[in-house]
Amino acid sequence: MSFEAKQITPEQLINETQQMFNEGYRFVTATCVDEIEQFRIIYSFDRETELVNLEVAIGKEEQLPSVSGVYLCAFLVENEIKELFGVNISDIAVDLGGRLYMIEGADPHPMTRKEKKKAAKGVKKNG
Amino acid sequence: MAKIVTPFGPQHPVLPEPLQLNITYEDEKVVSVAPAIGYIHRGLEKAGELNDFPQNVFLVERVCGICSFMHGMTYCEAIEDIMGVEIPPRAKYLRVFYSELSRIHSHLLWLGLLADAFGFESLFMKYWAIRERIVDLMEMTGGHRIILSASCIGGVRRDLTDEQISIIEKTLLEVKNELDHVTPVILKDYTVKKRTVGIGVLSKEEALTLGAVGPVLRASGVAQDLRQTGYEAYGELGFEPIVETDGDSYARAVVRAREVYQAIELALEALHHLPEGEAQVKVKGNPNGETIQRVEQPRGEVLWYVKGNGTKNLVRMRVRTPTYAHIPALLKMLPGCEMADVPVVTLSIDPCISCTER
Amino acid sequence: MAVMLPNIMKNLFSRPETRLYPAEERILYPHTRGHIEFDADKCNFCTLCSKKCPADAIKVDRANKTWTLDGYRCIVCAVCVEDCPKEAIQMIEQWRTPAFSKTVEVYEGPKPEEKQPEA
Amino acid sequence: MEMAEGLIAIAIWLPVLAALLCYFGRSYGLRNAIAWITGIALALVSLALLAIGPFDYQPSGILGVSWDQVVTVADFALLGLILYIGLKNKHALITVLTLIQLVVLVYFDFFTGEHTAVNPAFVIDNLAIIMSLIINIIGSLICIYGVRYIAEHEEHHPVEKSRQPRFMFWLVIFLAAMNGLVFSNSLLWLYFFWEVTTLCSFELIGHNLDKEAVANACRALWMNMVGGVAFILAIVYLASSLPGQPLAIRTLLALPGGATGTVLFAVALLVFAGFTKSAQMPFQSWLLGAMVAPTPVSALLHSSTMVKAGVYLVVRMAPAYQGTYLSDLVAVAGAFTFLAASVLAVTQSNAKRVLAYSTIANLGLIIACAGINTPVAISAAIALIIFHAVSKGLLFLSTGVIEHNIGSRDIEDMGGLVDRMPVTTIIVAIGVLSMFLPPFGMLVGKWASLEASTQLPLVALMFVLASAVTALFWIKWLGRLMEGEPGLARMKPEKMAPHYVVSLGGLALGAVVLGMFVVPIMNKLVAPAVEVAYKTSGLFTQGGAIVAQTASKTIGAFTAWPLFVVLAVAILAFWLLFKPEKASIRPIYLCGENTGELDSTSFLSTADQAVESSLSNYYFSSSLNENKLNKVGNVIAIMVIIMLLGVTVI
Amino acid sequence: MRELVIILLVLIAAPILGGLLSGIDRIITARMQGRVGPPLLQPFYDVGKLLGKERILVNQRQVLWAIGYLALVITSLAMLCLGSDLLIIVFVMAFAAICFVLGGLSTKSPYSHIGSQRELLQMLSYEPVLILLAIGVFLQNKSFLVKDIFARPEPLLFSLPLVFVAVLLILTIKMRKSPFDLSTCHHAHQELVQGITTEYSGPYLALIELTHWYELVLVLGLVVLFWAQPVWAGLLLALAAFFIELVIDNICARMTWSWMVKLTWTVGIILCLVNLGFNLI
Amino acid sequence: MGIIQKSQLKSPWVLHYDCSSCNGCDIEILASLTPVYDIERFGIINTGNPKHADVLLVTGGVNRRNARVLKNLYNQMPEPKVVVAVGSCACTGGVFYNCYNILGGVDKVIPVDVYVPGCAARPEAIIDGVVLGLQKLKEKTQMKSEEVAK
Repeated sequence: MSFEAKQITPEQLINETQQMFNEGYRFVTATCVDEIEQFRIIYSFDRETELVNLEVAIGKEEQLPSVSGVYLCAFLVENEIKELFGVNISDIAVDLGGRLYMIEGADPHPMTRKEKKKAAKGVKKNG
Repeated sequence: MAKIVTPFGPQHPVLPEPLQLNITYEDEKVVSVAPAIGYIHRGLEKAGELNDFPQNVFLVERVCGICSFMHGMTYCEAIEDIMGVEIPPRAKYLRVFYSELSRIHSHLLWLGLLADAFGFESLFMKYWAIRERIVDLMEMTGGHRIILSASCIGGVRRDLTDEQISIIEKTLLEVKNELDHVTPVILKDYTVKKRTVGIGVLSKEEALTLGAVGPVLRASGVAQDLRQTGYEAYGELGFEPIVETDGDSYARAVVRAREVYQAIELALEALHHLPEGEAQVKVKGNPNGETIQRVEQPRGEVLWYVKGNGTKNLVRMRVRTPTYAHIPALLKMLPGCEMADVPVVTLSIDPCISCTER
Repeated sequence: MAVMLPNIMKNLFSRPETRLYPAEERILYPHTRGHIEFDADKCNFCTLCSKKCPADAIKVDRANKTWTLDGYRCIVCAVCVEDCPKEAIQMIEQWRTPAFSKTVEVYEGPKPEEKQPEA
Repeated sequence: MEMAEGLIAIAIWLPVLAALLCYFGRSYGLRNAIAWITGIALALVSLALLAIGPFDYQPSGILGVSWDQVVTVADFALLGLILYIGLKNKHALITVLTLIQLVVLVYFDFFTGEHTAVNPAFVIDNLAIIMSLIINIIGSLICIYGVRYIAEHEEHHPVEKSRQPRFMFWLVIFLAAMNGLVFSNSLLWLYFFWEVTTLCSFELIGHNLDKEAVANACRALWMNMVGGVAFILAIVYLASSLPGQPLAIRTLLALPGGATGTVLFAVALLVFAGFTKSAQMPFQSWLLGAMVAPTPVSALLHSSTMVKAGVYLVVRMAPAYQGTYLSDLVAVAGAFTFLAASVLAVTQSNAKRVLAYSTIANLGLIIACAGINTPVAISAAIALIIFHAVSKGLLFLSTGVIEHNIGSRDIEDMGGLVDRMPVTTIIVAIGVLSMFLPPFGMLVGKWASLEASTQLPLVALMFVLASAVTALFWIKWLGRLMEGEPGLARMKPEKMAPHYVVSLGGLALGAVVLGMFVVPIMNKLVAPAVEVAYKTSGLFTQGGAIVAQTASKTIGAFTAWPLFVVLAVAILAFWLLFKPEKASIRPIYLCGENTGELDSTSFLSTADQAVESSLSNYYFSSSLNENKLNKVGNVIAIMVIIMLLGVTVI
Repeated sequence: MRELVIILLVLIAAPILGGLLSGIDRIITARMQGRVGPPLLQPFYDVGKLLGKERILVNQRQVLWAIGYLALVITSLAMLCLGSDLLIIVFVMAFAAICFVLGGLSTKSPYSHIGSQRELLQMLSYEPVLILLAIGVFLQNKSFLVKDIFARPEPLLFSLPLVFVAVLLILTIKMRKSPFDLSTCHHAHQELVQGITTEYSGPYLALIELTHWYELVLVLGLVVLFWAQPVWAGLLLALAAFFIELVIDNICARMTWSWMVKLTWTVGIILCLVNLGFNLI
Repeated sequence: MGIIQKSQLKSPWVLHYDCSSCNGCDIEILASLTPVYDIERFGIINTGNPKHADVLLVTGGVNRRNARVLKNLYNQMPEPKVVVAVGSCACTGGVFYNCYNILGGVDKVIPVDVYVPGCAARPEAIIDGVVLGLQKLKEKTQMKSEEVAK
């Protein structure tokens, strides 16, 4: 376990991020983990190779504000999370409407985990 | 005034990889750019949850063929971190050696491609000819020209023999010698400077807020290199980040051209200090827990997040690659430059779309 | 302007660096990962290789004693070679040659007494 | 000779009569008939003049009053009318310039004593015949075109009371004035006709009556009045410098040893007047402003009348100032206009402005040739006057047709017109190619002018640069027209009114045929016109080619018809050898993201949205700015003109 | 009769010579890059292959302009060989280039459009130097006729050395070599794809390839004029110029059109003017 | 026709398109253009323009978005043409076989003439592949001329 994350609520997200921005942190990325009952989203920031993380846990239907208003460069990863996991992120600076990676007609949100799976080796996910 | 709107990619001779820039020009000046990606998205992160975690080593090596070793290594580091495995010192030095070999290879490849982007064919050929010698070393040591597959959970799969080490040392010195004839072309040639100086400028502040990493960040004057954190054996090797301040395409080329020399030094030093002993420890069990691991790739900082739950399948595997971080910066740099500069600026971030889209 | 000049002049008046494949073939480095070869006589059909294969290129049918390799899916990672308890799989330096159609290599092992495969 | 003199009368009075009929007839049918009949009659007259050859003509008086007196009265009436216009529009500049002219004219007529009568008043020499051919054939075609065009124009821009009769009145009367202008030997008569063309152009430019039109018309008027002042001053100077000699062109050209002293200054003033009329820098803005007028006006002003009057005067006077510094400076001024206007044309996306700048540029070239003032150069100038009139008339008329069809005169809106209006487009293509490429007539002029310019390196340099720039703006435009829809050729000839068919077809045919017969034209038409004053034309025919020659040596050769053969072979090969109709059609290359259909030009982009690719020419907006260039150009041009007038005083 | 023979010779010999030269070009270039390079006859194979390909087009008018380009380049070459007026040759060359440009503009393809615009700018760049060359020749010879150059005993190179340098400069543009391979070129990695020739393929591309061979002979023919007597010296000079172009191609990056226009309009024209000025004094 | 057929074998111009490759095969294709392998020896030029190409080199498995690009490129190439799938992914999908966005090998979308296995395929193997492709090209031309003869 080599990282620590500050637990925050979705409401605190923008303020906390803004604070990071003010303190001169660089936005590294956001990582979404599907915990089946909820999503955990870890925002990583860096200042002179020191890594700081913020962690938000939200329910599957809850809305999450976008940090792209603070860090414009977050729009890409937020679009990705929205598209692949179906996290309801609002007000992304550049919203690609779920067409970043996938095309019309493909499975929506392919990264979500339905239930705890056994090894699904050899089974093609797409059909 | 009427404008020209044209696609730039996904299939375009300048771009070896599919990326689309939908560019609007006025005369030949870029007015606005809209990117389209997804031409190479495979869904590799999901496949990482479907495979056994040791199989993933081979999968993540194919996130990108150029940074192949580094992805594999970082993934192994992450698993080792979760499982609390300490790898033998020889493995640490070997990982440094392979990393730096990859870095030399990647930078030479990039310098060649940059030369190609501004139409300097003979320079492209020269860099790629030199690169072949590194590729030969990779084949000799790793057993393959591109995909080294040298890393494994618990250390390094391929140990070096003394005979190999002496060949490597000789070859690296020869490469350095040859580079001494070629690097001045990038650094001093009038036409090269004309095509790169002042093109695609990214200021220090912009670089930081747009999240640039690696050589792009260093070319904008930020002395940040993750190798400073001293992962693997880097802590024990002398090393200073290479920094340029202009933030243009030329500065980025200079940073990489100089880093090649630095990487040769580091590789030689790693071999010089190579401790005796095993290169690999056996690892048993399954990972349970999560970690974030960061490494300095040729293109910049890569971030791996791995979460296991005690089974042989992972819960989540995630990679954020340097090019991913550079796309906002690219969109910032392109408007205002000439059409002819689009390939130069695009290449100046050393794009690896395969990494980006996974 | 002429920084490149010495380089190209040197090239022009010296031998090209080209390896004249296919006229001249280079001796490959030992342990180069070219393609895998299977020796059905040594195999005990333990299916370990099949389980470890990251590309799912090997299929082992324990009941019928067949070992199938899809050479066009194989990524020559050599995991099967390293993990084979019987050393039935070998890595050959020569690369697999291109072909007009994809074929699957099927090997049938001898059908003697059943052996207990390793889990 | 009786018949010949009758022809002159017809050439001047028939258009006057036709104009009056148009004005008072007030019916389209009548105007239509008049335009056709007058047009054909005038064309025949000019051809008859060509057949008869040079002669002099002194008309006798009317009702006991000499024509000189009539002209004097008419002068005052005309200036009075212009003064009224100036006052009505509250335009101080026009008013002042007209008052100056009135004062000078009064001084000249009443205070300088008796003037020697000019005899003959009309000299119909080879140059005049060439000019009358241009005026009466091309001008008539434009009038025929105009009668239809202005009717359509009023459909597009409805007005309460039809202004068509008025329009046709000024259009047709223009021809009369031009005919008078080129036939006149008397400078006073020339001055009168000169001012009539100024008035005509004012009325025609202001036709639309909107604010812009009136402002531009006023600008045209005051700039030409500046020329008028120079002209009348020149007459006064000449009267005092050449006492006892008739104030006639012939006098000036026959001066032993050419013009010197104040006479040379007067000649310089005349040349200056020519500059204003032919819209040389810094007077280019009036001609550009004239673009607000309906297209036939532009066509008329640019090809056969008005601006040609200016260059006619400069070329006409050339032998008088041969060998002086004035001559060299005229060459420099003209060449500078050629270069500057060509560069300016590159920055334009409005087709009519491109044409306007090109006209200014070509007039600059003609004037520069006059300034070079060698037989070859003058031959070049005359050839340029002829071929420019044909090609430019053609281009303006077809632009008008395009504008009426697509509702825009912007080049960027004309993309792919070849599919929609193939006939017009091909005609434009002929016009464009004939403007500056071999084997068409304009190039003979350009070739000869370059060969002649070698003695003036500065002029040669500007020629060289300008001709390189020329190709840029022409081909940009032509290329946009020519870009076809992807997919099968779907060219369907469009329907055109007979007026357009005759005028466009006639001019297009003219451009090609004149190009083919460039050798006899140079030989039979241009050479004699030059030989009158220069004893040689410098250009000879040799084995079907035109050769430039000095006393003993051939220095250059222009082969015309073999190139036409090559072009014909190429077009035949297109159909016979390469059978393009057998090729299969694929979509254009869009990096693999074509939206699918064969003729689609859109591609899939961000978020899988289809984006239409679009094309545009380069206008160099970041490096070339029209206003800035105009300012710099004007400053340089004014300096050259000051020098030009200055050297004659020294 | 003699003229007909010359024209026939031009028609047949020029493409063979041009093809061989471009084969040599490719081999020398490859050697400079440390490669073996293609066989000498490779350009002929390329054209042969293209002739056998399927005929595909975007629209039919493309072909007309390609043929016009070929016909006019051949014409200008024939005129050069017949000793015609140098100025007219330059203008016919311009017409040929314009046909090529219009071929690119005759589709709605953005890449061939941009290529054509750049080709126009290339014309803008080399045209003044070519005309100044003609004027320079005139000032020396008091004649624009090529045949008078051949009648002249001493080489033009001695009196027009700077013009020769300027011609070398524009030769790079005409041969579509770095740093001026802007509008279309063989090398794949171009921001413009193949520029003007993007939409040409198969036999129609072969046509353009063939034209390039004629053009190569034509521009080298212009170099020969600098040492017209004896003509073998001129040929050697042309070969030397050809080699210099290959060297320049391999030591330069591709530049932008604005740099090209600036360079030719300053350096190129000034070189010519200085030379001509010197001659006048 | 003889000369043209001979030329066809001597001048294969290639178009390289990267479907969803990891770059391994792409850099090997580029490497085969560079001095050490120099496929220009066989008259091979990397054109980068489908309209000029005879051989389509595809690397990587096909995903949903690039399938349509691949089809477009294939359709824009003039006959006779061959498709060479370079690398295991292009043949079958390779190690990415279980990725949700991978449809499989190139042959799911366009007909493939030659399969070059390897991960990544070596330049030598790519050369072999193109040479095999030329045989196919020859067959295709012969078939076509026979058709015409009939």
